[in-house]
Amino acid sequence: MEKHWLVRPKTIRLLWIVMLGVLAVTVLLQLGIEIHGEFHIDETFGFGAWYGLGTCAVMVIGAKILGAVIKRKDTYYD
Amino acid sequence: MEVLGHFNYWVVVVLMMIGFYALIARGNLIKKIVGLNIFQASVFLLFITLGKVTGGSAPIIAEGITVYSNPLPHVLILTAIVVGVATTALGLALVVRIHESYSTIEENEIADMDREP
Amino acid sequence: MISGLPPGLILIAGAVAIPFVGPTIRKGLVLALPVLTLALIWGTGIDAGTVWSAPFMGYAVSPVRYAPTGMLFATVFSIMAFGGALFALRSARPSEMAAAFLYAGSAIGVVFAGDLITLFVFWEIMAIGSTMVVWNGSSDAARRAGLRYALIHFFGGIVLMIGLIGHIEATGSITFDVMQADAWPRWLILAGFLINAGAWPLSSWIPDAYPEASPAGMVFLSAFTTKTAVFVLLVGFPGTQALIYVGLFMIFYGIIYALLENDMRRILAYSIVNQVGFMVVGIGIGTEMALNGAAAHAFAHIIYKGLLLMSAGSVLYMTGKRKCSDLGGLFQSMPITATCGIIGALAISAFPLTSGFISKSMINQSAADQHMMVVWLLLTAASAGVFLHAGIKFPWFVFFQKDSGLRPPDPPWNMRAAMIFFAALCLLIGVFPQPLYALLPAPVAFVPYTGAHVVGQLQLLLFSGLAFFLLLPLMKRTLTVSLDVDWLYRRAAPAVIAWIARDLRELSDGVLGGTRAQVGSIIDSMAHYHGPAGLLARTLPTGRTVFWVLVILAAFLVFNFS
Amino acid sequence: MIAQFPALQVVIPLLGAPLCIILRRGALPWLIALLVSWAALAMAATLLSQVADGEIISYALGGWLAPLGIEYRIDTLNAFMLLLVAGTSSAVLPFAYKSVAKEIPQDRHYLFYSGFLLMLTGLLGMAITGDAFNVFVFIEISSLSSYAMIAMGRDRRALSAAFTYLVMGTVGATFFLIGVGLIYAVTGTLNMADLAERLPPLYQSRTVLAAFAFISVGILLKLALFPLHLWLPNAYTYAPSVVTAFLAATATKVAIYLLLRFGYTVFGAEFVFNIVPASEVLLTLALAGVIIASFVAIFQSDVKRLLAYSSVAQIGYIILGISYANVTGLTASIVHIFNHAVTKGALFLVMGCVAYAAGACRLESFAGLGKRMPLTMAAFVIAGLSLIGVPLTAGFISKWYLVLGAMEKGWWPVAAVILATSLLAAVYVWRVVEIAYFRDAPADAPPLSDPPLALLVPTWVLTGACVYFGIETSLSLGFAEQAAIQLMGGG
Repeated sequence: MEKHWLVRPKTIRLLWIVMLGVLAVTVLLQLGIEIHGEFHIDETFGFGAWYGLGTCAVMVIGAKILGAVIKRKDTYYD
Repeated sequence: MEVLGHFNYWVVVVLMMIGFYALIARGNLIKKIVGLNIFQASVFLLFITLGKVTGGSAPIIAEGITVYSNPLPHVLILTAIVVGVATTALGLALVVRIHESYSTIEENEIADMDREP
Repeated sequence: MISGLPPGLILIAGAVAIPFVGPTIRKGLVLALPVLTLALIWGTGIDAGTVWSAPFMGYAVSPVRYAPTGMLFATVFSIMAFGGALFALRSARPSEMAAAFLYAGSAIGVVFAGDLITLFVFWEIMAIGSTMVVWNGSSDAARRAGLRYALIHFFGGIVLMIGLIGHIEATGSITFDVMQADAWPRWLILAGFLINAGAWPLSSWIPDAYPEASPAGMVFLSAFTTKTAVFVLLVGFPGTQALIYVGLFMIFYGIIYALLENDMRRILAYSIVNQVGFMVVGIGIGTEMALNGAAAHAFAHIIYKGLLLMSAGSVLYMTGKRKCSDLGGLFQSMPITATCGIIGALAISAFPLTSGFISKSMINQSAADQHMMVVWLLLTAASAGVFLHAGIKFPWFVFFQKDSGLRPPDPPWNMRAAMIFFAALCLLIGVFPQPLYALLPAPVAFVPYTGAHVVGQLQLLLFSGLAFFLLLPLMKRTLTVSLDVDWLYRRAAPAVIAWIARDLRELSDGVLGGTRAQVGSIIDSMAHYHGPAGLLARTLPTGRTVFWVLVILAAFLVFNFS
Repeated sequence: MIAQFPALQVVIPLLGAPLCIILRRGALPWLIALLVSWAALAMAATLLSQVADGEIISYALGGWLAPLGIEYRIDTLNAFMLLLVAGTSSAVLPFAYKSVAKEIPQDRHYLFYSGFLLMLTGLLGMAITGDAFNVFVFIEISSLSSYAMIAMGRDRRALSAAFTYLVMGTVGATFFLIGVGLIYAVTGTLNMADLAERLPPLYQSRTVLAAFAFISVGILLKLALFPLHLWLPNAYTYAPSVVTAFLAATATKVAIYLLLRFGYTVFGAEFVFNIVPASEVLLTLALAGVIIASFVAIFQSDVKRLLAYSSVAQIGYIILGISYANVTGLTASIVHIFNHAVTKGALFLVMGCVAYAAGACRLESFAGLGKRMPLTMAAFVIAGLSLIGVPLTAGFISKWYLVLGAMEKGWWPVAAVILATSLLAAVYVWRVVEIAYFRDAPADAPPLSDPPLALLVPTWVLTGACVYFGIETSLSLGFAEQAAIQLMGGG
């Protein structure tokens, strides 16, 4: 059976390329738009980008560490 | 002797305690009813002696008598005695029915038979 | 005359009627009544104020008070009742539909309450209605989770009632208005409200009970309880600083637990806590814009969360599976469900052009305006986290990911219609925010679509997306549950009670010299003291009873003469 | 005619009892009891409307004036209790026709209705009389007839329950009599209004203190305050359904009325709360009763017994309100007397329906009843909600005022206990609901359906009253408040 076009490896590779392109564009767009932040930190270049990437990494890793402690088999309460 | 002054109260108290003892300590239902009767009798006595005035006469107006006993407690106790008789009768009737159903009138044995399996 | 009717009563009357009418009339009824409610709300108009008062328990209660915030919430509640009823049209049993309408009607009753007594009355009915919705999940797990749910809300009701009576006793007023959390009655009221809002530590009832409801049941559940709590906090405690911290905790608690979760509906349940957290923070900030933001976010949230749960509900309804590890690849055979689910996911992540963007931005912006840098930074991080746990994780693991081999079709027409309706609303509100802004309690000067804003948000979200795919190996689905506070009352408390009971038992056995076999379970030990033949319930022989009489008499005499 | 109502209120039921025995054929005794009870209700309603503005009716029985003659003295509280007693009997008697036919042998029906009317006479008399000794007589009339009525239960355990109740009841009534004798010894009067005037100078007298102890213990035994409740669970469990419903709704309530009457009118609030530590004693016993009885109720396996223990807990609530010694607490108690009577009446009638259909009220026999007897179980759920105290039911009104009274005293831990124990009530009601709705009937269970209308209608009348008095409170709360103010004001 033919795989759905969306899940063929070729499409996925293409999607990655498109996505990286879009990411680049959003950061570069900031060159054309003046940002007025309330604080200094939010006026740094590509703030959303690095802050989003960084905090997400922290949250995922934090969850992973916490998960090591509080995860139980899903039949725990049965 | 102040303590023995109201000897009627002592009689009442002693009778009352005898009645209670029978109620608490005796498992036989008929003995319990007897205890109940003694207990009630002590209370009747209390009322009757309350109404008695030393040297007083029966409350019938007659020449030369000025001190009368108070008739009201005596009248009340007539009513209470009727009530007591009714209670005893009902209690004994219940004991008869209990004996028919359980073939015993010992409280412990009845309780054992009733215990939930 | 009709204008004086409490708007919630229409749905409650419907709830009473639903079990007694035939299926055709019922279908018409459940779709017509929410529309009728909406017509009544807007036919009367904001300027109506307090419509009437009536004596109740010696107070003058005012069950119908028209105010902008209440009307906003009542509007979205009616829309939700309509959408939920449409979604549930064919699958819900009459008892479930009736429970849902009782629930929705009492929620509308709360937002129109002009006084604390009316509020409490509807509050309790809401707890009953929602518990019945959970029970209609009709599994053994639903029954047990429903009982826990009921007990928590009963407890919340107790806290609230003590607070309310203390407040009424102290002030002599029953009006429901802005309160200061300055004395214990008000603290208790606030706590009672927060329990319903799902604030930690009493938040685990949401992921515990909601996912046990039926597919349609959870759609209803997601909308009313927590949002009425947001409403009462908005009216009663705006600007209470403690709420900022409570809200922030809820936000990150929701994200972390949702990241760890495997059950798709539990993921969405945790994300309810997370989203309500944003609203609570907004209420805590308390500026006009923050309050507007909280109200607008509640409005938007009800719709996109309803949409997400309809999408998840459709998957559950068609496949019978709810664990991410069992699902995947469904986009191929359920395109409408997948598309609508993605729209809901984008809306919850506050993607530009969706309803979440125009509401959540107001809360974030008001934190910035107040120069609360830490709060703002945390909110911004949380926005990224929302995309992570709900915006991508939910659609990815359910519709894409590996191919589970399942090929269910899209659900029946009514479910599709309900999803498309809500998806359209998410987009419409996102593109044309002005009608929603006009409903908000205070005038809105906020402009959501500025270049800087849009670009900043896009950067934030897209790079969290990148983080998701880069860190995907760390998020492999496991067949697990995560321990939450509910562990305390599901595991720890019973264990402690069993332990104490066993000790007591040993003690009594020792004292009595008995050799009764040890029976470990709590019930047995408790029954030992309280059961039909237990110490405290035994049919005592008459003698011992009389003995007690004498003890009490003696106590009385001693007391009297001393 | 209306002027004679106070006497007729008691005399008509009293005459109805022998009439039942004379006209013993067929349904006649039932009809007589029903008509008598409705007549009593009409008279009680008239009396209540006469005292509604705070007036007090004084009626000299047989034309002998107080303080020597027996006075019937009716203020708001008396009239309210009369209405409660006559109202409950009027609601349960229609239920009795079919229920009694099923539970009691045909040849004893006339005795049953005769006894029922005597019970009614006694309770009405306790509520109406203004003479301390007359109270004793009426206590015994109602008690003796209720012992006999309980013994009519189908289970043989009814007999031992009746016997226990007989012993306890007699001890209680005799204690009461001792107390009355002692205050008569120091005051020389038995008229309550008269006593109220003569007692204050004697407050420090040992005799008065002892009298108070005897009278309170006697009454507390009759009203089944923990730990003097031991006669109650068995009596309620094994008595015929109608008797349980009637007794649960009225007998203990009238005893509470007596406590109020003697506490406030005869001895006076000043004596009861300042000289004697009644407040502390009642508070302790009431709290213990509420908590322990609620726990015990949770673990019962017979639903009638479960409800009986819940009654003990509810009596604790009522006494709790009295122990506050303020108007709000007293209002709460009086309104709870009324609301609880309505609620428990409804619940025990539901038990009657279940007993009629299924033969037993054990928990297991409730399995699947939600589907098989939907109307009966719906009534149970609504009345159960009222027992828990959910808003818009009668129980909520009482709960609110109980908590409000506690708050006025600043006793907020007590308020917390009241609300926490309603959580226990939710648990024991839930146990029944769970089995009825979530557990299927065993496969071999005989088919069951809702009982006939003759049983359902009275049940639903009381169930409806649980909701009605949760919304429209001017009757229950209004009169309770007025009665409380009258009592506190010494009126």
